[in-house]
Amino acid sequence: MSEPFEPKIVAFVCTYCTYAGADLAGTSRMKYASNVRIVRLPCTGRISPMFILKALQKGADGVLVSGCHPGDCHFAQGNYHARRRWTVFRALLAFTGIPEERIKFSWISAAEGAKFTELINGITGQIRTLGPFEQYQELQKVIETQSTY
Amino acid sequence: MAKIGVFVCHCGENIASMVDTAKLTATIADHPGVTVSSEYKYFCSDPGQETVKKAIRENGLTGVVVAACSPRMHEQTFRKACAEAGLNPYMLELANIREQCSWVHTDRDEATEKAIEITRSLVEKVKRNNDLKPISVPVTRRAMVIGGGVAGIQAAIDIASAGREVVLVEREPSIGGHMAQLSETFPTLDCSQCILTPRMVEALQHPNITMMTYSEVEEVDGYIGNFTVKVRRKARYVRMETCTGCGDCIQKCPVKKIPSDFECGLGNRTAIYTPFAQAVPNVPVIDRTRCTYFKNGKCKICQKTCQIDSIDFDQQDRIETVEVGAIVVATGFQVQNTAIYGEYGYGRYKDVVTGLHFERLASASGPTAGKILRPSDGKEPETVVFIQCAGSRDAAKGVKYCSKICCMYTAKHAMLYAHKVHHGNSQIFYMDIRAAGKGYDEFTRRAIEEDEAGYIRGRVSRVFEENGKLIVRGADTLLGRPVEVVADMVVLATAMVPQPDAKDFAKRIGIGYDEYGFFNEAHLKLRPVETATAGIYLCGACQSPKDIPDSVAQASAAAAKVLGLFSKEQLEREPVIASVTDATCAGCWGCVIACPYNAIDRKDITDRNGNVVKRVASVNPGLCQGCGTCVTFCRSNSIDLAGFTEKQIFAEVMAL
Amino acid sequence: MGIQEQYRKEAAELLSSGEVKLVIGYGEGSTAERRRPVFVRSAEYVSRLVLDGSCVANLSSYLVPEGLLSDGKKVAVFLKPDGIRSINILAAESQLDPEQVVILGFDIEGGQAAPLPGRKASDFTALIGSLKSAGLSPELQKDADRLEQMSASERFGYWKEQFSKCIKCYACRQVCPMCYCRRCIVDVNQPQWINTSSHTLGNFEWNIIRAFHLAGRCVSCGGCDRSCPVNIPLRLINHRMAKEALDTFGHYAGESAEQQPVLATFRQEDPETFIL
Amino acid sequence: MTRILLNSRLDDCLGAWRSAGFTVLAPVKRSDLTRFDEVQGASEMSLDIVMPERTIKEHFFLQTEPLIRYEIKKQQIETEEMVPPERKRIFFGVRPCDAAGLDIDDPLFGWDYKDDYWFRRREKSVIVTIACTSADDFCMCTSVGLAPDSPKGSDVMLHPLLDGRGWLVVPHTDRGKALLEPVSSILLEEAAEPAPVPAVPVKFDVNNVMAWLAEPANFESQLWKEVSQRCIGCGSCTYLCPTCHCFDIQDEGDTYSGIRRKNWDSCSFAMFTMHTSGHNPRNTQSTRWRQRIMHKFNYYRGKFGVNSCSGCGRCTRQCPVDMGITETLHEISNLPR
Amino acid sequence: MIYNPFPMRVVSKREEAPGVRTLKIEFINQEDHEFFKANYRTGMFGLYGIYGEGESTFCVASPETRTDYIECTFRQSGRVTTTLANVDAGDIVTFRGPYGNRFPIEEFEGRNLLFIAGGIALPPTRSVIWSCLDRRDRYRDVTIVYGARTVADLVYKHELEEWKQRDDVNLVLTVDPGGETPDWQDHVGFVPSVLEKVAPSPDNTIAVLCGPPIMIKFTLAALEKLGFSADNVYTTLENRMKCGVGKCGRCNVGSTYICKEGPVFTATEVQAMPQHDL
Repeated sequence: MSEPFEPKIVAFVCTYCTYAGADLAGTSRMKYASNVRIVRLPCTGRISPMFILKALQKGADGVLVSGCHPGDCHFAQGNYHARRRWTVFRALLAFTGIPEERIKFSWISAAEGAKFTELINGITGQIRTLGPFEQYQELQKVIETQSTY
Repeated sequence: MAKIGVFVCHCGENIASMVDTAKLTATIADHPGVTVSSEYKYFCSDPGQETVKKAIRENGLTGVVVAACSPRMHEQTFRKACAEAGLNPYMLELANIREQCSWVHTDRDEATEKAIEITRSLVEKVKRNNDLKPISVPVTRRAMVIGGGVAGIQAAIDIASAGREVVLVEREPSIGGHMAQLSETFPTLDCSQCILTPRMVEALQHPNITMMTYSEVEEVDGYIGNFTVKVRRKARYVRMETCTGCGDCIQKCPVKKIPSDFECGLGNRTAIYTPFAQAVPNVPVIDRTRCTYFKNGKCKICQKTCQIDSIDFDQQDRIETVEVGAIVVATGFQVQNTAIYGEYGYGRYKDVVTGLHFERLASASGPTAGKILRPSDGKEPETVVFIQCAGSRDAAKGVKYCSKICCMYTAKHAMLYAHKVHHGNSQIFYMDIRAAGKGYDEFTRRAIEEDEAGYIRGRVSRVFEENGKLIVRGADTLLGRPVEVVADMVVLATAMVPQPDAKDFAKRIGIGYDEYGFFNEAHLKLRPVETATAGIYLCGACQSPKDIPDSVAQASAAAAKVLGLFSKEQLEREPVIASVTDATCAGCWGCVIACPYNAIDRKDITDRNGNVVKRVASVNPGLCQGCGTCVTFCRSNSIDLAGFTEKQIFAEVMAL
Repeated sequence: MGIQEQYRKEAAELLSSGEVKLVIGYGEGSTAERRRPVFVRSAEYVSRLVLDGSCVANLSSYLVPEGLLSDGKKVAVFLKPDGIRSINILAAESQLDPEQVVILGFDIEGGQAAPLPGRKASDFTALIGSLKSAGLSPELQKDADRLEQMSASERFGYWKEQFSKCIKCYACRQVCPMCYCRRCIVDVNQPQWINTSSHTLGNFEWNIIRAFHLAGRCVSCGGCDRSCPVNIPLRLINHRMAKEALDTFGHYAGESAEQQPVLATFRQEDPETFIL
Repeated sequence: MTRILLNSRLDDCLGAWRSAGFTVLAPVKRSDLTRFDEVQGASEMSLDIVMPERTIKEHFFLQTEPLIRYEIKKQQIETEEMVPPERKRIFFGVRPCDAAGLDIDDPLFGWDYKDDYWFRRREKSVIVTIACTSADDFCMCTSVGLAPDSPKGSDVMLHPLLDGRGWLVVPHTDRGKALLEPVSSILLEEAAEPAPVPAVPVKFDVNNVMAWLAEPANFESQLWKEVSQRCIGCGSCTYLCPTCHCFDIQDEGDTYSGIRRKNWDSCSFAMFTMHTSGHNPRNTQSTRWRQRIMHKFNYYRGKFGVNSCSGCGRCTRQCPVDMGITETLHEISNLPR
Repeated sequence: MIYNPFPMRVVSKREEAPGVRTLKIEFINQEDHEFFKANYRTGMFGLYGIYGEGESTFCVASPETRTDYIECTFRQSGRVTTTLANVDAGDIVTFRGPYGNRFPIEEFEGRNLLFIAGGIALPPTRSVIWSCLDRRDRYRDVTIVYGARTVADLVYKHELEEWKQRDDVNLVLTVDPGGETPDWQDHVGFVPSVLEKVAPSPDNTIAVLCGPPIMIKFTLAALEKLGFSADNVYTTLENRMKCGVGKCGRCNVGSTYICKEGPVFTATEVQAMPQHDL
């Protein structure tokens, strides 16, 4: 048997809460799976659905989008706007067959290093079980190969 | 093309023990566009920073990635180093391989691989960074304080005393606000007017304070450092410049039986009046709706009386435009109309009054000259029942929140009553006693222990009249039995609510408000006196119910914020702001609606002849805080956010 | 007088009185079943106008491009309720002044065109309100349900097959009244968010992002679906978005000319069951 | 004597061709769309339709064609040309109009600089056409000088038999003749009567049209605005056209590597001719529609001696707003002169 | 195959004017270079590219007499030019070409030459200018009229200086009214009106004219007024192109494929094209 599958997970986070929460996990020397790659943004309001699609194109098996809890946004409202977009975009992705298990959303505050740790471990484990997102990655592979005829 | 320098920090052993820094350095050295890739024990140390600076200078680097700790830790350090080496400080990215890599992983190979990916993706990002310059906004170093209550007065005096001009706007004829109506103040029982009026006079006489009483803010335009405020100066019909405040006109005015708002209707005023004797400015106004001359065209007694011809019936409201750099909103509160509690009989029984009524009764300058006399027959009440939370903490009929001051002022009332009516019996219905504050709990203990206020834990279900007495029926929830108190007077500790026009006002000046109409602070904990609109600050009870010490403290805090803003002629801001591509903007205004800071305006694009060819969105750099919500909304991708541009993030993701 | 005659007469009056400069309606198409958009600028040509149960296209999209309304003059247009809703959205998004649009409203009932009273978009507020209460199309929901019942992987397979047919002709976009952007997101090339090539990945990205951009704005007129030369069931994906907007945010696209965009606003109490 | 392919022997025939190394493509209906795709047997084919929605053009001029794979390295850029495989293909059941379309585009892809992406595929492909026995309201081959059974572009033409048993097999090129060799034993030699071709009415006088278009003054005619008023500027007519050949070249990939691709493009799109300066010679839909008509019935003929239209009628059949070449040319040919 | 470009190495980069840069690039492969040397003639163009961004079309700005390298000058505007503007010496770019037709400079021999250029359109003219100046003895009087919006917008400033110093070149510079600097010594005015003052006799003179469409229009009228025959006036058209080899259908004006039959045309030929398609 080959090595167990290690998923690639991309996280889009706001700098004020979740990024700080991830830092706290670090300063507290908590341990979590190394599968996640964090992209830092000023606010969840800045996180465009395109980011998620591009992460999938680059072979992400899972995506996490995370920011401040409602009411805690450094920019007062960014996460409320983000929440609406996520609600809609998530429904859209699910409807087109992108499994909900692969696209996760969370609120993680600057104090929640432990929650960040648990979440990353949880998601990594879950996606490890699901296996690679071959269906989407197949679309990219097709582009890269010469046409059949 | 790009010349990027990558500096891999060991952070002692913090990084090096878990990340193979040599491998990271070597791998990145091979990445397109990387000119320098080096490692060092502590790049944040002086020699470490020197290494970075030297590399920038010697190689003409166009961008720098420091693979080290969190940007929250050392971004500023390395930005400064870049700037000192002649590189734009925004051409720097920190790859967080400590907090988010070496410290949280346990497998060296995995951590190294991750560190390589993080660093690589930030190399691709930094290649697309742009030279950014801090935004300079000129600051008009004059403030406006809206509201002349204790908070507004304090803020105005603090700012003015620091040498900056202040325009203090008050819509009533006099400053003073609610505090001027109070008798004594808790927890010291010093006379409210005695401590307030010197402040009012100080404000009036302060060379840096321009006072605009009987005036209202109509419109606020502009942004931090550069507001243009239109103020309606309501016609006073008395010339401010000449009036000496002698009061002859008031004495002679034939219309005498107008219930005074200041006295909560317990006393009367004339048609030409000052709200109270110590009014500041001590210049009367004519109540146009009550004045005989304005009603019938005849009278003018005041004019005849005035020896210096200060009455001017021809005055009109006028709009004055004021340029200010900052605005402090201190518009205060209102007392909730307790008529919603029909069961308490307010409005039906003259002797059921609000706390504010009681203040006037207890005030030495009040309608009873400080004697506690019940309104119905002017007799001294033998038994007074105080009902706390008559509106507060009552989601069904009143408001959900705690008004914060009622426990204290009810205790104060009981004490004042005890001091003035020695044989009097006071009974207080309460839910809890909230007495957190310096000297507060001691104060309530005093009311109970020394002044024998009776505290009954429970709610009042009904107040009704029987044989000329008020019967207060309720439950004692501690003893678990019904109680009935026969009282001569009932005082309701009514809720503090926002000014009735608070929401309209907030919209007019462009700040947020909560479900009740209290104004929203930028951050409840960390930015409590700022609003989401840069340059507009809050203090006092317009933000939430507050007592005097809190209001004054917040006023001084707001003043400190204003003075901080005014400490420089130019306001320097992080250049992480949005900007619009005019050519592609479709003018749907979604961004205008979405922006939490009202930072996006509509801009006309004109042709050479000045004809408007289209309207596009335009970001006001003074107001934009850089959240990027507009960028994500924009369907045609016509807005971008400096520092986190679409190109940068695309590259960062596509390099992962 | 049948509805066609009646509306021809009204069109003629609008034109001859000078109230409108143009009437956009339907005319005979190249086959008996087809109707095509026609533009009538003079009362003498109103006989070109046809109004019957085959008049299904949402003509509101002709009002937006190339400065048709920039002279401030009025244009009359034949619109079904979906088209009237489009006018409301276009007005809400400042793309036109609803005062310039004279609506010749009709609906199709039992395969026949039936008149709707009213002239201005605001005259139809009650009608649109009742449509909102009636809910979204149950037929579409049935089709959508069929997809919802599949496993995610089957659904992915379904859409992959559908989007593999896409040729990126952009008929869906061009026919849509909501696609008025001066530069479409697919034409943004710095960076190239959406792969312009019409391989399945690029097609997938294009169709998903277009659906997202239509969330809370699509009135389910079906224009994109009918226009698609390769028969991609775009109606389903747009219906799904409309359903989300309505169920979750109570937002029914085009309720009024003052309606705010669902994705530029929020309520603090918006549901968030899926957020960890 | 003529040669006959019986319905019942079609699978044998396909089998023989496949054994000879050919891949067979035929109209296949899948997911509500008919297009040419690889088939294993006759049962997969949809031959009883007027024509597939998509043309065989897409198998020669790909809607997205990878040209060059590139990888950006620190010191150099590695590239690899993505050369189309030379696969022997049979297109079975092509309509005469689609076959003619390939013929029409050959000179364009071949003049001066030869586009091998086209010709490598073209040279290894054999076009087996089936003459039409039905037509719809949109067919217009007869208006452009072709017919439901014209052999232009066909290597072999099959004429359906009147009795429905199969097809009359007529090779028209050497390549066609060669194709019949491996299946000669499967074909019958007997006399048979082909089914009549449908009467496709002539919708415009193409000579009139060409003369009018060639008149320089008509470039500025009001007609262009009138006929294009409802055009929404999508690319469906150009993308479904068997002869339209415009394309774009785009690089696509991540930050280090990717593929340069040749993608279909359309003269209907507003940005098609936009200069970098912002100047756009064809900045309205009417000028773009004029270009399309002029190109097909005036300019192309001037260069390559043939009109760039084979009369399939897809431009109208699938137009979202019921426009198309037929209507415009009908208007032109009926203009008073 | 036909869309495969030549890899090129950037030799140097020069800032000409705000947003305008010149790249000097050289062939990496010998055989590519040989092909270029054998085929390049002044007036031709190429597609300059950078992998990951795409290709963009501009003329070859260097003359056919100097084929050790290629120079191109462009304004930074789109995706490709923005990236090309940021390359440095040593970076790899690509070149596809040379494509198109040429200025028939052999036919110009023995005649006076009048070069007229506006703004960013000096590069194609410059290629012809040097191709002729490098064989100066074959031509008679050489006059160059070059104008730009402002002094800063003039490109090839060092070469303008060189031409100014030469006795055998008559250089006339002009900037649009308002575009002059305090120390500007040359003309102020639009090219057509300046041209009317300084133009040589049309007798035995060939005019080469490059500029934005609006300038071409008015300058052609001026030349006509001066008595130039449209057959003796040459210009280049810069349409949008993607393939450069007559396939992609983008550059067509009427029945003309600008990429193959152009970009060099006589005024007579240009006037025969449908004007509203230009």
